[in-house]
Amino acid sequence: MLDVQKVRADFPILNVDAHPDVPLVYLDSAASSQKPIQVIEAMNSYYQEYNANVHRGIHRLSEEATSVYEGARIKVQKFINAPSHEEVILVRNATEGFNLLAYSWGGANLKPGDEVLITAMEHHANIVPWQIVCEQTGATLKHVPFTDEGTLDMDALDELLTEKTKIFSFTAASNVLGTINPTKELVAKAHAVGALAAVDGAQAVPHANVDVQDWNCDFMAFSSHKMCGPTGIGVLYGKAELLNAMPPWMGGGDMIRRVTLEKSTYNDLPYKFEAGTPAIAEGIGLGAAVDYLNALGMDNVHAHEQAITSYALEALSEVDGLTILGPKTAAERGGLVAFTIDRLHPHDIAQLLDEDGIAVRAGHHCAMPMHKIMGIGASARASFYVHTTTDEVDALVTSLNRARKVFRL
Amino acid sequence: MLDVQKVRADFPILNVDAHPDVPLVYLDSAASSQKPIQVIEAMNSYYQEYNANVHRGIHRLSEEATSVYEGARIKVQKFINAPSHEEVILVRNATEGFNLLAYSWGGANLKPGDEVLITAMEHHANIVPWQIVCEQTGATLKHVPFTDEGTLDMDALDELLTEKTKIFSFTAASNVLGTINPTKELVAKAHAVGALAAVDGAQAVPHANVDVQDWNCDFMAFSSHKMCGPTGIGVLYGKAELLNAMPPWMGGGDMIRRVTLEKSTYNDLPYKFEAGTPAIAEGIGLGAAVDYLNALGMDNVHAHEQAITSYALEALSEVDGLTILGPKTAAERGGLVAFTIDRLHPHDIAQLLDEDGIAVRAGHHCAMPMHKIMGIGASARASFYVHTTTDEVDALVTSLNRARKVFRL
Amino acid sequence: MSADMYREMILDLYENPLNHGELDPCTFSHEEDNPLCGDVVKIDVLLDDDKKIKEIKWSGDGCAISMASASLMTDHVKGMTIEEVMELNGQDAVDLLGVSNLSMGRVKCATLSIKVLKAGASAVQ
Amino acid sequence: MSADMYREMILDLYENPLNHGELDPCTFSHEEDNPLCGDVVKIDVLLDDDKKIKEIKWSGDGCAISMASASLMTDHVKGMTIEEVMELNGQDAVDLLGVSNLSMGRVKCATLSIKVLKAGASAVQ
Ligand SMILES: Cc1ncc(COP(=O)(O)O)c(C=O)c1O
Ligand SMILES: Cc1ncc(COP(=O)(O)O)c(C=O)c1O
Repeated sequence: MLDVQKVRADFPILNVDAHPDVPLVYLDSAASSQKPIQVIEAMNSYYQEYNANVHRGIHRLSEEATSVYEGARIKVQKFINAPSHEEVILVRNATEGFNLLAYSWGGANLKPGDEVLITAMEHHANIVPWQIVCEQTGATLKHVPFTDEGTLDMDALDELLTEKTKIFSFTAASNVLGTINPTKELVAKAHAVGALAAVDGAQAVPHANVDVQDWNCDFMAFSSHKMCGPTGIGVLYGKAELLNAMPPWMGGGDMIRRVTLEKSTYNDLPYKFEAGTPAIAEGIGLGAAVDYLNALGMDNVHAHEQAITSYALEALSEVDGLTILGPKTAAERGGLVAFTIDRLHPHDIAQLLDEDGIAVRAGHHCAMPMHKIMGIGASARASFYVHTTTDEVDALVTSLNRARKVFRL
Repeated sequence: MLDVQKVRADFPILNVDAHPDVPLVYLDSAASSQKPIQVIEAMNSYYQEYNANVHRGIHRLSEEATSVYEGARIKVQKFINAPSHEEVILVRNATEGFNLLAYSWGGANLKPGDEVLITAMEHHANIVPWQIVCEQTGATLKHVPFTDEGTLDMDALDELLTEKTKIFSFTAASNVLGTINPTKELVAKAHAVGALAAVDGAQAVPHANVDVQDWNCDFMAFSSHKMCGPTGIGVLYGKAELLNAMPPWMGGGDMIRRVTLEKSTYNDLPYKFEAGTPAIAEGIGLGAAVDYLNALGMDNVHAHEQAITSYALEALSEVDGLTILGPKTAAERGGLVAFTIDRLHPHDIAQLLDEDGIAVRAGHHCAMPMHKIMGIGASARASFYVHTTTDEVDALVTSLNRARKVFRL
Repeated sequence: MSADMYREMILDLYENPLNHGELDPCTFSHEEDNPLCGDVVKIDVLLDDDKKIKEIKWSGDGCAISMASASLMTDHVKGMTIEEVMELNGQDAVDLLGVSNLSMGRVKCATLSIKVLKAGASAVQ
Repeated sequence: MSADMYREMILDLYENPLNHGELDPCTFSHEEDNPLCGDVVKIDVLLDDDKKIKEIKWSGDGCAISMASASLMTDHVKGMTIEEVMELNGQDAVDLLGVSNLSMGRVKCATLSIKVLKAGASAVQ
């Protein structure tokens, strides 16, 4: 298990007050995680000791920057157990990962009559790029509904997956319902009809062991800023065979082999998809985040979140008028709980919690379709990570009860 | 004028040795600039005091992050004198800026028979995206040659600019020749035939006052990492009227107004073009870089670079067998000097200089077509910034003479 | 803070909104949402022969701030001409609420209904 | 460092390369560049009836390391079979140079010609 007090000491922000004399209770890790000092220092060390552009420099700084930056790619590769570092494309965030996939793979492979299948519990990042590319190519976008329990409707899935389906793109873990989907099984079902399988790993990779070879997914996108790493960097994993067959997307320096004014030929993987000066400090920071999570042990991270989530499900169920979205037990879900409270709008909840120093998110969490299906405009969401304590969950419950009182409920 | 010793104290890396007991002489700012402590600290303060996702959070951290991040956008707006912060689109780097422009504007507006005009002195970032979109749309890519003096061939330009030209995309300052192009005049010429004018500001914005309203350009792209700011962020400026008429490019969170599983409507500028969690720390760092440059005064920055470049042109001309690329006087050029030495390959030059702690770049500097035109495969480039001293230029010359000796020249 | 932001008047209006409902027929109707949070407000307006607001109703879904603001704003503009409406700005909406410490994000809640009204009004101007 | 990297042999080969030129006719010819720096090497090979390398010539443009490496490598493979060539790897190229402290970037210079030869050879395998 994690020694949570020791973990907390790694996060400088946990010593900061949310308001004067009101300590911070950060329950918004699913939106963006806090950063341990090890990650911050790795980036400082780049900026203060060996800052230089990468890949083309012969001098010491550039050599060192290149080797640490490319070393970070290999750390990510091992973290998700990708067969090769060539399959780790560094992008800005999960969102850019899906756009790369939709524009490059989708643009080259989709045509009228083809279907792209997503689910009704996707984040906008895994909806909008497919809408755009379907409109451009004439393919049709379909979606798998979810049940009242907040799990994917497997019967519907079996009907929707047909030989028309060219790709099934779904989230491994929902950022609202908390649902952990049976990724390996879903990938197999996609493959069984000859479709590719793309996984949204944004809420999965930070929280548990993820093994792309075990899942056998064809693509997976995720963001650094949700896994103790910096903003400005994320990953698209793809099988080399597929990535090699895809056309480049963005053009520019580093992604070319030879440029004439008439025509260019393109570089090898992963550089073919990485145009221009990369997010160097951010790549290095992501590498440090992977080191940090590895040192904690992803099994420990997962066990800690399961324990906190169990505790929170129990504690929140005692708040009058509170409805929890998604599966009822921690075993089926990741480290977050979204909820509504009768006659108390999520914004007002978040505002009143903030007065007590408690940071939660309120809104549609970039999942408008899911909220619409559930008949609500917004929800409040508390999300947990390696530094979350049961005391913080207790503080949440106390503050929710106070919010109800303010609203005369 | 700049107090260079005072400036140097702001850059922690200048205290670092390139090799044990060999001090660093960093002459590679055109590839990526060093970062003053003020910029590094601004990002640390975000990560340690108010790290949170932006735009959708109600809690204090998110409010503060949003306000500092959006404040940085306004700093950038004022720095380039853009009329509105809505016209400042934050992207990863100049390269992504040109890709956004080519894919969104180009994809929607170019058709067979149309022409895109660039110059023969462009960086790959302003070549390859246009090649890709011309291939997709059937438009034709043309280029303006440059003269033996390294300036644009204005007669050829006048012939190439016709009513077929839909956009003229050119660099304000060359990253190899050092040439400063007459941007305002070039924009006017483009407008005179009804074409739009896009400017590559990557080597201009860091080094002198740039006023997009004075230039009257329609678009301009540049990178943070070349102007004392962090990696992972850059800017596409565009006139609001044009940006509003352009279709979105990347899809995902933040760039939408309303999403259903069938269809999405899009957010207002600048968010329409900014999908997913932004590079928050990096935006904040770029804001701090703008503050830093403003405090130095861009006129002082420019004057300092002119003085150093003058000195360098003179000093380098005394090295036997050395040929300087581009204009012969500092007045016509930015703060960099690319050169070749007879019978000494640029890689070997860079390698030998590195032994003396001197960091220069060697290669084609992402400008292969230009090198081909000049009949060389590569060049070496020394580039200067606010912390460069004449002593460092002297060290360069001494080391070049040593390199020639090693090569028995 | 809550003492100010969630004071009696706002909570009262949240529970018992003013001018809530729809108008049929109406001169114009406009709906918009706050893309960042999902709050929605629709405003229906009936003008009299002098192009003054004769009747106005709102409906929608959102937080106490945006809903109270819709009540106050619709009450405030009754009898105004379209020109007068177009003169209003976000600060007026905040002033009507009488809350002094709204953060950037919540200002958008407070100003949603005035934004919707002006967008609708500009179409008939 | 230069004492090692730029020692006599390498400078001699840079000035007076071995096996420099082109072959016509040849069994195969292949050209590639190092996309990061622009070095180019073309290799022309003539095989004998036993599919052994009978003649080999190289041409191109690059730094002392890549040019010296092309000289040494082309000398080294004379008489080898295609199979034997395909067994060679980057380390062999570095060993031929005898330079112990090549950085990541410069290793690509040292291995360019072996890469070009193998790419050409794989086509006739
Ligand atoms: C003139 C010019 N344009 C564009 C770029 C591309 O910048 P980035 O790699 O940051 O996108 C550079 C930098 O190498 C440049 O010098
Ligand atoms: C499930 C899921 N997918 C995708 C994303 C998008 O991540 P980003 O905004 O970093 O691109 C998020 C984060 O908000 C998420 O929770």
